[in-house]
Amino acid sequence: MLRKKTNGYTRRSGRSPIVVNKGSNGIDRRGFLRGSGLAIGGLTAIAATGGTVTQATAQQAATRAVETIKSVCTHCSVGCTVIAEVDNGVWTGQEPGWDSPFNLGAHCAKGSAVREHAHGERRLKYPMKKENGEWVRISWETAINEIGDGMMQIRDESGPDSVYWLGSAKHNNEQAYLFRKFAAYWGTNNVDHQARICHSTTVAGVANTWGYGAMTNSYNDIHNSKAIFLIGGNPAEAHPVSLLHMLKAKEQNNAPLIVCDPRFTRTAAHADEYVRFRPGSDVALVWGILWHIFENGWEDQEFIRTRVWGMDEIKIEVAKWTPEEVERVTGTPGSQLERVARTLANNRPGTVIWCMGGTQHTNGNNNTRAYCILQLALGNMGTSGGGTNIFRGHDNVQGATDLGVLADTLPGYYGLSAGSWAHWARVWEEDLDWLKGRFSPETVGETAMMNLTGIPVSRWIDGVLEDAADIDQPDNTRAMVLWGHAPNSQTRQKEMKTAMEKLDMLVVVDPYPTVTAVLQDREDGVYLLPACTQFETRGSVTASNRSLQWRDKVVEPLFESLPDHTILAMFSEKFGFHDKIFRNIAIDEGGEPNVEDITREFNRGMWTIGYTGQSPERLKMHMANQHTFDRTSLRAIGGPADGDYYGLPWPSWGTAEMNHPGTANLYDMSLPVAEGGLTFRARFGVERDGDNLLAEGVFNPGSEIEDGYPEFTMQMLMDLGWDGDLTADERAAIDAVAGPNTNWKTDLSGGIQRVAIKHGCAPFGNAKARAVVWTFPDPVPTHREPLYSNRRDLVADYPTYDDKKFWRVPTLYSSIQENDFSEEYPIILTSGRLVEYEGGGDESRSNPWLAELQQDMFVEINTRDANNLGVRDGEQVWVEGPEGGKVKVMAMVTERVGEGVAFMPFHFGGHLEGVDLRDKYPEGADPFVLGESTNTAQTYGYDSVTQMQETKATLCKIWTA
Amino acid sequence: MLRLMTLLALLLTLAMPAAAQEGTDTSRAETGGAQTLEDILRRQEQQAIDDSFRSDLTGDPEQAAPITDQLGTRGGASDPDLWRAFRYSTADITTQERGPATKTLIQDGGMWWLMFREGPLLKMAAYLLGGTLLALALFYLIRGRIRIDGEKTGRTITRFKAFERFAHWLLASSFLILGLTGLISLIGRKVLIPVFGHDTFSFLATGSKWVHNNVSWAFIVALVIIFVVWVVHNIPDRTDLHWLSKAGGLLGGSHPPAKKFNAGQKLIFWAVIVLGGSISLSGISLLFPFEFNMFGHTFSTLNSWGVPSWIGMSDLPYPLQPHEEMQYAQLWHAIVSLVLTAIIFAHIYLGSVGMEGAFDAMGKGEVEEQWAREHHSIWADEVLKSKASKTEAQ
Amino acid sequence: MKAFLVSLVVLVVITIGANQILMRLGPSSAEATVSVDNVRLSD
Amino acid sequence: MARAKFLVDAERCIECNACVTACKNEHEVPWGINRRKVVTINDGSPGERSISVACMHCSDAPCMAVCPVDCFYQTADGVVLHSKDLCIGCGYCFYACPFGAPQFPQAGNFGSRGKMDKCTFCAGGPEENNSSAEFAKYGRNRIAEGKLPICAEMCATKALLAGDGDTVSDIYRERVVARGFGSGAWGWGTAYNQKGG
Repeated sequence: MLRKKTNGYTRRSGRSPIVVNKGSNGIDRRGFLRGSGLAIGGLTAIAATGGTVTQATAQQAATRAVETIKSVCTHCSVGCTVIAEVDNGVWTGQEPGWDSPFNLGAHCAKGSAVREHAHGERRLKYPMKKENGEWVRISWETAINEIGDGMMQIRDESGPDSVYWLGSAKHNNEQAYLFRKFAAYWGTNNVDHQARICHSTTVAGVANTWGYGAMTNSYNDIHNSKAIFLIGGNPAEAHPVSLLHMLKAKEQNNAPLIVCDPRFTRTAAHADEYVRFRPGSDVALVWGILWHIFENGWEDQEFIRTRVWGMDEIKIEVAKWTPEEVERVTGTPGSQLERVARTLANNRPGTVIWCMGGTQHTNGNNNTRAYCILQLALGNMGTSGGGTNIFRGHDNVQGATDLGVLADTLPGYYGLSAGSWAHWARVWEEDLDWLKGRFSPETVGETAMMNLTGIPVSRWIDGVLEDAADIDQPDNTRAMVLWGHAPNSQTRQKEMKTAMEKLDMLVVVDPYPTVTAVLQDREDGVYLLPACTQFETRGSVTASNRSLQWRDKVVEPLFESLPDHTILAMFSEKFGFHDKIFRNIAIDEGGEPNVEDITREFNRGMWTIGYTGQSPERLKMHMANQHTFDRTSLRAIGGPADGDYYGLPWPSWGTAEMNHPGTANLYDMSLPVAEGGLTFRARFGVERDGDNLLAEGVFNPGSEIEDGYPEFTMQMLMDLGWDGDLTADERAAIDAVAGPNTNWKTDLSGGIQRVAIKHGCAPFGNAKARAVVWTFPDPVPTHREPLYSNRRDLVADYPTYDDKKFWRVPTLYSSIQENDFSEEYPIILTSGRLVEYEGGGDESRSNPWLAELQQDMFVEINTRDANNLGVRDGEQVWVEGPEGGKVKVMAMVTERVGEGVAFMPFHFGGHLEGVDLRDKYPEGADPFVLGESTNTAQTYGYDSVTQMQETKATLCKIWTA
Repeated sequence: MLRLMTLLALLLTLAMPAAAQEGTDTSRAETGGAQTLEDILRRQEQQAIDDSFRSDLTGDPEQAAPITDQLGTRGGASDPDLWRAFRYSTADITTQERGPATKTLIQDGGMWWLMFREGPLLKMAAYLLGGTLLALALFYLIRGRIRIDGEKTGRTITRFKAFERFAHWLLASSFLILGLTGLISLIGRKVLIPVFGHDTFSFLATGSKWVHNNVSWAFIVALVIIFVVWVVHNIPDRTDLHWLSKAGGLLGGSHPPAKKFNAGQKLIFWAVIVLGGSISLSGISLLFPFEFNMFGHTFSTLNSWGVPSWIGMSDLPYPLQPHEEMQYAQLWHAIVSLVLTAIIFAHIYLGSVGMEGAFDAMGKGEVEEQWAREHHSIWADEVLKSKASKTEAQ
Repeated sequence: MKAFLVSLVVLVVITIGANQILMRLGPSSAEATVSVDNVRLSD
Repeated sequence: MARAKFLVDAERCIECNACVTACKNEHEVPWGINRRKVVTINDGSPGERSISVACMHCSDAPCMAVCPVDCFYQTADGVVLHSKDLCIGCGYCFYACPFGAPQFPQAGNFGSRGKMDKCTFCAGGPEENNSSAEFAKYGRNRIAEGKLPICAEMCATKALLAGDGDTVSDIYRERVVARGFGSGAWGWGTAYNQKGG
């Protein structure tokens, strides 16, 4: 009955005893984290005495030639190592990756089931297009030609901006980089990916506070935390393996785990303190905690004096948030927040963790900045055990963000300014004028389309549906390319359906047909191109803690699927810039661009965030020597990687030859910069309203400038008299760029960075973090009621923004909030994750091992609400949002959600308003499990800075179906 | 004999839960609420102990800190409380696995069930069946074959029509097959494996299990037919009392008068209907595990009537865990079958070697007129009268 | 005797027939554990 | 002498189901058969805790005792295994098992429930070690490779421990000591403000 799909292969790894011992040693080092594996020693006894079971003989082991290949799980951002056993090209077994410092052999339900990828029963098997409403198989050539011709025509008629290139957090770094470069060569900034709807508010908020928009420490560093403050996140389901590290701190440091969430999540179940608050009132809650901290003088005055600007303005705002007011807005008792504040003050350093519960709001950027300010006030930044540990979502959402698959930046957060384009043109050895020529000649105001941020993924439907006159580009979006994107992860599904049907052309590039294939009712003009998964190609991937890991190819691409970079190459060929875009990249057989060459190319340009030291060679060397890295500090103890931090967490300054170890914890002044120490980035000028924005007399050990300093330029080197340290080549390279005006970001030689670090200084300067971001709509983070608020009384006191147009599209705020929906739609609707599924779930719902565990889409309703509504547990109910979208789902009556709050997971798709769309999938490519998408009921609402979608605080009504 | 057997069977099944109900109420002060030496001793003697002092100690949500307090997340239960709740399956359990009984975490029933099954049950089988055969053998030696006393007339009268005989033989043959295959799976491990070895027996058992499962339907069908065609002739009346008082003349002396069926046969008929029906029901619940929970319902009704108290027992367990349902079903099925088998032995004896001329009734359907006069006088007279009247009429 | 033989034949017929019918009815554990509305197992 | 045991740490189990899918993955267990399951108490309420359950490989295993065809055997290390060649699919082991470990391909008993399937502690069955026959019937035999049950090895939080009973209990003891007051013992945290506060 246990038939192998690999029909009867015996899948013996034939592991030699040495490997087994290695495993057990590895475990010994892990202190109490040691898992079951520890007992291997004891259990070899079992092997020897297996009752009637006879011992495996050496010969047997020898006969099987099973390769063991290392890859990285493609689900979340923890970056768990996957050890694949491959037998004659068939992925036959999966072993725990004991050596990985990230997961120490552990996996969650998804990670334990990734081998299913290699079976691919429900995969999209070959290119298909819709003809008269039927799916027909076509060849790759036909597909590329038809799509290409269609796009060229649209380009001629409406300009390049009418084709939208929606990329993915599932790309590896090389593919992400190539995708952004490809969009540039096509001539548009209408390119984006899931980071927009995941952590864009984090990146914007955090980067504008102290320089970089990323997790500051690491999962492993949580071992050092004395307190864990977790808000708007449910890692027990979204990042299960991270609990391995959090529980270590909880148990060994007796670190209090404080979980703030509207839902009593599975993480909250393991917390010491659970703070329930009303969805969308994060700022109020954090200010409520800070109120007690300031009230009792628990803040770290010295830290604030030397390294923070604008805390006084914050104090003024916080002073308004008395316990009474906080309780009125959040519903959380002041006494509890007083205790939380005291706990945080008494247990330093503590870490602050947040996820999409905080980011996905119309004022998400306020939330993220408020969290940062909490840590700045406590002086928990730039120290091991502290920091803001922002858990990213997808396996490579960090990398795809860093490499600029975004409508507002080029790779490395270079922005879209002329200077940025010039920099990358230099890296690409591209003729800048030719590149300019690729873009639409139109301008918006003064800005050329080339320098104008594109339409964000969260708004692409408006790019299609808005009147062309109302959007800041020549014409509507007419062709949509969804490359590794689950449409059901976006709100306003019904409008998306309309948009999909209005497009001239809809292209899906994905291992699975995705909901895109079935959501719309098009008769033709839909193309499905089978991309392969990351287990069918190789390349680097960036985990949440900024560490890069190298994936090796486990199996050849299944069926007719191809790797993303090969497909991009085919399109480049079609569009006639293949030779230009791959100027410095070799093309291997099968037209596949050489992955290592792509890595080296972005190494040459990613100076801003130190993506320059992570050469393919170094990354592969780290993967091969995982066992040499310390499991808490992530630092290699001896071995070939001696002194490096695992995966060279960026910034890994300078060139690979410079051998910078990477930066495990950002802004850590206790280490020299050359050892991974850092300062707050001097990104916002040197002074503001006459105040000094640079650090006050604090600096890294060994820094020859013993005070704050601005970011480095060639001029500055010359003034300091350090330019003598530059080699002739470096000097030549610098002169070639802009002479004295060349700065640490544009110097292609890395000389400026090298010299600065040689003198103990951080290339990006040494400044204060800014608690007040004067460039944002709310310089001081303020609470603003959601557009669909259930508290009209608060709307008066804390109104949302005025409508405005940004990111090329008109965006509504007050004109929605001014209408009262709370009468008809009394229940707050929020959404989140399940451990078995990920993202839109097309992939995980196609995996039987996972699908069996979650077969029914459901809505969590509080017992009291359910009884009032006459809803019984397990019965079908309708959930309708104020914009009229409704879903038919199973009711789960539970105390998990508070009164007046309902929760739905967002992984389901394939049903629309009670209609099963299974028969619309291509034959045999439908996921095992289908269900309603919560986003059919989810509503309008976008962050005031990044256009992040609002999914965590809207309204709904529920009735029995 | 029949009455005695059924009673025995009833007691045996009811005795089990009864035993489980007895408890001790020793003060546990000296052990601070933990086990007492007495508990341990009783457990070692396989006796039931009152472990409510542990099973009830599963945390107290009332004592729990409010969720807004520190450690309010723990719901007022310490880990030991939690483990006890799991141990006694009193916890409010949810799981994502589907299928039968997935929400029962720990069930205790299995052990006594299997011990009863391989101990008392097998003994009972041996004594009951062996005993019956022995008794019949003795009876044969003492009483010998019951002959037709009077002069044989050579004339025969029709006792059973072809359809009646068909139904009887369908019932009989299926019953014999079921009995045999049932016994194989019951005693196989103890008796047959030592002889044939595991592989052979496994083969045998697979076969007999298939046969048992499928032949059962034939038995049920036959049982229904039999009931329909013969129930009218089997309603007890005064003649039965007289017949019984003379013990049916089995021990010699004159033959008491009887209708188509004498009291003895009526008893057998009702035994077959009642016990056979019960076997069929329990059998069906075994064929479709966890689909029906007859015992839970039966027990609760019995409790509501206060039946257990009549025989000085505390209430029967209710509700039952899914596994327990199946355990009771299996035991009941086995015990009642054994009892019925014993009865049928007697029936077979009398219908064949035990009595001259009896077999013809089911064999040919025609019986010797004299035999009919002796054993079923009243019926014989009726038949002959009607015969005569018919002939006169011609 | 005929009645007896007939009964045996009928016995065999019922046995095999019943088995055929119920084998078709008897669901596999997989079928028994799917949520009918939302799941399609490989066919 | 090693005695194989499972131990699950309810303080750590986050009901992520890794053990379940790891088992399905390792042994190609089909839909509807669950050698291991995760159960949750007080789901969604204070006191929510979970544990992962499978065959506990009892010392005095009821399934072994009740099997009509005596198809079970216990290895020297206490791992309870069975022979699918002997099994007749009667389902008695499921009635006897305290933990509901045995699983059957057929939901109805009619004809047969099919060969029983259950957790093997990743120790395969009576067939030749690591033979394809063994794999086809019982899944992979990790024990013979000197490895441990995959469910425990892949547990996300190392809540599920498996292996030599002594070693396993030592690890657990270490943890309980490390936890000390607070999280482990309800009431202490509040009573003595153990959690910083």
